[in-house]
Amino acid sequence: MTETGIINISLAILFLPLLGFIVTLLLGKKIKSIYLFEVFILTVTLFAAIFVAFIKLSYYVDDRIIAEIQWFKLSETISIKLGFLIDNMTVIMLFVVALISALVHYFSIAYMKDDPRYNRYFAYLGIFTFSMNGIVLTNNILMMYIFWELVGLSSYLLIGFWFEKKSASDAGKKAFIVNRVGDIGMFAGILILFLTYNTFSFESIFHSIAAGKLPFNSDFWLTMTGILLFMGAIGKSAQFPLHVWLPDAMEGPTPVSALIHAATMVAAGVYLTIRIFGLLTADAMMFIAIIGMLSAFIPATIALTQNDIKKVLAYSTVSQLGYMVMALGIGAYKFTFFHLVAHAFFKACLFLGSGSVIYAMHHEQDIRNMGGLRKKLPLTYATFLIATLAISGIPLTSGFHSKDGILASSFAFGSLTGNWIFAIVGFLVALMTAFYMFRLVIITFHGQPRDQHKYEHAKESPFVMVMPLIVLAGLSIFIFYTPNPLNADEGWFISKWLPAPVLSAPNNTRFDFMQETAGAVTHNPSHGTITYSESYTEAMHGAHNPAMILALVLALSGMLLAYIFYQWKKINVDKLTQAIKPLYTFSLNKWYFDELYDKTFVAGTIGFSKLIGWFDAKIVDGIINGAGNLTRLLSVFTGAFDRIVIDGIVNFAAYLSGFIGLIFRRIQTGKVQTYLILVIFSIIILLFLFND
Amino acid sequence: MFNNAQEFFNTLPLIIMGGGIVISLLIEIYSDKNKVILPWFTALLFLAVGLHSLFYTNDVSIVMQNMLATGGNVNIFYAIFTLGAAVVTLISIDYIKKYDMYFGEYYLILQTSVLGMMLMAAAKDLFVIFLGLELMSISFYILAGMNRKRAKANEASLKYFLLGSFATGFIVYGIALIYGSAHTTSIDFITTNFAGLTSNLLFVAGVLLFLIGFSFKIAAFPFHMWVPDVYEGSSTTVAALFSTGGKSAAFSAIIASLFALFNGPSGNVFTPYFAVISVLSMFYGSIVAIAQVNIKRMLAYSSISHAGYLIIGLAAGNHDAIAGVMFYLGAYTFMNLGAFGIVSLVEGKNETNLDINSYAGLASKKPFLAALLSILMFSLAGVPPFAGFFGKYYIFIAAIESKLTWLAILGVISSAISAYFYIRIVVLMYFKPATNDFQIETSNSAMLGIITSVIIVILLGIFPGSFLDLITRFI
Amino acid sequence: MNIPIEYYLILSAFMFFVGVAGVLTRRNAIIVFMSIELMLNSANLTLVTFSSYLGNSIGQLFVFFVMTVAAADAAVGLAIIIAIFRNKLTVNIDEINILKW
Amino acid sequence: MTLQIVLFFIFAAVSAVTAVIMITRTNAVISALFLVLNFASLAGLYLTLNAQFIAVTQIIVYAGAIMVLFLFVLMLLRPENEKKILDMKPKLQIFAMIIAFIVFIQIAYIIFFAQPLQNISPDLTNSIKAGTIEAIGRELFTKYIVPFEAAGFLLLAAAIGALVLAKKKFE
Repeated sequence: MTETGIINISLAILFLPLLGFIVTLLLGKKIKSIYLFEVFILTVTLFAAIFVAFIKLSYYVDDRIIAEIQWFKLSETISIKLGFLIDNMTVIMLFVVALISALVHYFSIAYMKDDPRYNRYFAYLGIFTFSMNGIVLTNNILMMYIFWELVGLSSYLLIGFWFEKKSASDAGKKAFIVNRVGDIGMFAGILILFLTYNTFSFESIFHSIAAGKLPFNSDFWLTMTGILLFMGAIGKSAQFPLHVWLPDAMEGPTPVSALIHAATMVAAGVYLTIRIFGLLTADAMMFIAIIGMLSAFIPATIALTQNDIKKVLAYSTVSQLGYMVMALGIGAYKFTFFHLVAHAFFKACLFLGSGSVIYAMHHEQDIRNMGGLRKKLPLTYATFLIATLAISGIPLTSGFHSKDGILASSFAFGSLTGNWIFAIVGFLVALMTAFYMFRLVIITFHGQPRDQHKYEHAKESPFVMVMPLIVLAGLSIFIFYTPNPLNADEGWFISKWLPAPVLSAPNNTRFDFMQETAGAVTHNPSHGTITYSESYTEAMHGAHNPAMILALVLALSGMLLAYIFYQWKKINVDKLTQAIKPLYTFSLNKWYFDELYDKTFVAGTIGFSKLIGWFDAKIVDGIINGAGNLTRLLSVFTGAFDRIVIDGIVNFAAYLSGFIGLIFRRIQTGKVQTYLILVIFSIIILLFLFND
Repeated sequence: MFNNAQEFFNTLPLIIMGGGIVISLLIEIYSDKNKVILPWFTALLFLAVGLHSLFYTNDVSIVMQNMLATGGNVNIFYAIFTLGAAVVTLISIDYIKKYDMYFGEYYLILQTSVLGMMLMAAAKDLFVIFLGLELMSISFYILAGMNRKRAKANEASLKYFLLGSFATGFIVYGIALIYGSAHTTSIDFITTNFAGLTSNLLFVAGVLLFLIGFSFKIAAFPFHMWVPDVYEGSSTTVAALFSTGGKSAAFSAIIASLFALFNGPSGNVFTPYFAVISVLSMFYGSIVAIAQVNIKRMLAYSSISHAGYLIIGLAAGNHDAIAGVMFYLGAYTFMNLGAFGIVSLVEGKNETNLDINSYAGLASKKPFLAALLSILMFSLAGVPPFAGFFGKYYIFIAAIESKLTWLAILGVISSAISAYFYIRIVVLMYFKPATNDFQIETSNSAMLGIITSVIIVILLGIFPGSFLDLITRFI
Repeated sequence: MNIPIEYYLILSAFMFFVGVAGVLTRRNAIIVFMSIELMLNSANLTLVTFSSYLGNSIGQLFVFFVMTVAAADAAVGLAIIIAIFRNKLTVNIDEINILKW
Repeated sequence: MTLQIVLFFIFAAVSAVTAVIMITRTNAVISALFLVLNFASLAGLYLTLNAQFIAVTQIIVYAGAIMVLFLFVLMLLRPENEKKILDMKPKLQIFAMIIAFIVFIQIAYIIFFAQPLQNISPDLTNSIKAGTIEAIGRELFTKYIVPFEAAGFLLLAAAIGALVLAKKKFE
């Protein structure tokens, strides 16, 4: 096995799903069972991915394999290249994508069985896997953008897969449009990079930055470039304030939610940010951290009150993604990736588990109609519980380690810079996560069945659906990442597989603790210098145990609270919600973000103003008027979005074209001789031009 | 005639084409099944000539007593014409049955027109250019009026004929003046002595009149007036040929005959001419296209604006620009053929469904067709990664190299304007409900042609380098 | 050969002008077409003049081909005019304007 | 005043005048007949230029074939006479005449004042040799064989086309 071999297998991993897509799409109408081909292809892809990951991580663990070919030349000096970058992160991601994709394929065989467009569904899964692998493998930002859009397209197709349902096709459109908002920023960032460095390759861009070449020769524009590129991630990873599309995306089939909207595609934003980590300045990282913090906090509060099983999971996804983004913003590079992988497995497990529940309950999604399913769906329950323990950060799970690392980093960040807000929010979110996840488990699986009829018909899902759950739950156990159940820092995942980030932004623009000072400690020399200062390492070291204990206490108390509220019913939940009704409705209505962005912003204002009234009735009027005006303005603006983008341009152009038509079309009289007169007239002018 | 076997071999594309015409004539006269045989024979003939030309691009030579060039870019032009014509043949098969105007002559005349184009591209003497042009034009007049029971087709044919012959008058007069000042019609002589000849005003006037004549054929403002009327009036498939093959052939003749303009330190005295008509064509085409409701007229105006972009390449006049023009012609041929092909499919009997509003809601009725048309529209608008983008890109870059940055900027602005009416079709297809209910007749042969064009458009967009390398090797 | 070449050329240019004027002003499509033939002939005169004064036969050969083209043009053009006359019963090109704007 | 000059002026005058008459008659048949006369006088001009072959072809092809075709069509269709020449929209017509005349002035300016022709030295023997049938025929079938073949296809296309477009019934 040589490096070329790895490259060739990676090429196969990239293109096999495309083959599956083409074959399945073309023959879908002719051959009923063609989906088996797609499933087979994905199985092959999975084995190839496992093989590549194994080879790379065992024999080439320190190498960065880069393969490039010239695509075409734009000029003598600028040529656009296609290329791969295969490092450890790449192969781990390839494995994650291939595994979850394959499991989702298996799961869908049963889940989607009665769908009329069965084959097309599998074809879409194929194109998605292809584009996601493309994002993972690429070494340049142009290809990443292309695959980025392809992923967006396949996501759009799959969200709107049941397009007969208006809500589904609307959700698809919403996802598409919201994502475009982010992509515009990303595109602008790419343009800045290309104009400055004349290349799209990450490697060359980082080299040039390290050599001191900055966009427009200013630190500010380097920061801006980072933020603009990150905007792509805001859209794709559903970060605040563009997070609104993800919960709606749950209109798609549940396996799709597991694959695209929980495990892989939404993680692409985080992956992008990891890839561009080298060029981020401290300001950009601050921005990223704040966005991440808001995205971790707001959806967590919303998830507390949701009653749709998939919506809870969706908000929890946004929250966890926010966690990762925040972690990246505060410099916890390795733990971000760790959490990304761990989250991919347990969240996919949770979604597929919810799919199994929904399947058993005949497409019932409201948890208030469930209950007691533990006995009926024992395997689903067990795997769901393991994944829940993982997401809550209970020891012996992968989530415990990854979360612990992030929280410790936030502690260290707080002690080094004085910004404790990230640590506080991080712990709060950990508490809320444990609470709402156990609330979900308890209401769904424990207690008495609320809908007796459906309960009686429920039975454990077939093997193809349960097997993926078991695999994913298994991968949520710590042993795959580290031998030490309490500390992952020395485990192979963190210390061996993940190299420290290479920072290329100028020193003066970085955080103090990320300077390459003489005192930089090299943990593992084979991975290049660790770019964190000694004080950071010390702070991390000191933060580790307190953070772990605090996190554990919070997770357990969240769990306990959930048990008190919903299992033992020590506190009457209804009364409590009555007591904090405004807060409750606020959370239940998802902070009114949809209303904020949609036309019905005015209705949101009333809720908003009630909240304010709860604080101080006296200033209500003034704020209502102010906010009312503002929101009316906003609602006019947002309401006009549809009309401006689609109808508006058409209408405007109709006026414009009518006007232009009046002037220009009249030349076209339909009479040959007027045409000829114009011709002769032009000939005169031309002859004059050349007669001098 | 032929001095050796190699000459014969190099002339083979023309010989196959000419022989094919004679065989088609015999098929048409003697075969009972000519309705089935002739279309496919025509398509295969075009395909054979096109592939042969592409495979033997390296046989560069000058044959037949300095009358014809072979190999190199000539062969690439052959391939563009014949493969384009093959697509036209495919989309015609069911279309002309729809109008109940099956004449075997249709395919015959198609072949003669392509032979004319090939002669224009291969010409090394003004004689051959002139005869090729006339062979093509006369075939076009006939094709335009082929649907002779329709008043619109008659009118299109008459207008095309009158304006075309008028242009012929100018071309002949121009050639007469060129001959009078150069004392020969050999293009090689003119090319080598271009700098000296341009001091002779008679020669400049001759070239100008000659160019004006060709400006008719490439549909450049202000010689474009026939274009919308003729495209609207004649059959859609025929209009597809006019807008692609006719335009490419005229460009090939300009490049072949005035190569000196683009090839030397003599300087391009006609840059002002080209610059002015390119700007006028681009803007006139894209602005007036916005006001059109008939999709064929819209495509006609779009064809005018594309002529404008192509002429930027002639104005820039360096090697890169000529390569860009050839690339653009290849790309434009297939994207336009695909678009016209889809229009011909959607078009109902009696010229219905030609209004652009007929395309509203097409995505729900015929999602695959809508997707294809969207790709073509994006390509025409110059959206990467489709062929149209790279065509424009190469031409604009070449213009900047020649210090015609202002022209490139105007080109970009015009593309932005023209993007509007292309994207409008896409918006109509995907975001508007269908206004009227009509059935779209399916046609496998037409779909074959359309899909082929789309694939070529995508391939040229994804791998523009390989085609461009092929072109630049011979410039 | 003692007539200045300009005489012939001016005569030719004049006939070309008359032809153009005829095309631009006449309404009968057939007469318009005849005016185009006049233009071609004036160009022929230029060619023959140059050919004769230069003493090479290329120009006259070209005229031969122009005549061929003119014959072909005439056949096709008149056929088109007949076809349009069958449909509209007129050859007035001002009335032949359904296609516009 | 040699005979050649006299003949030139006679034929030139006839062709110029017939051309003008041709475009000013309202009756198309009269126009056609004057065009025949114009072509005949052009043949005469070709003779003064020593172009014997072309002169004969001019009579046979143009006057003999093409114009007869025109006359046939005119008699077949019998289009009604146009109204007075400057009747409808005279402004446009006058404007057309003026711009056409400007083109003429420009070309005349090029021919006369730009003096582009100073390097042409007339040579009588070459001129006579160039115009013979022998010279033209030899060139035509050796060097210009490609255009000649192309002309063959052109006539084929035109014949087929005329048939398709003008045949009355087609099945």
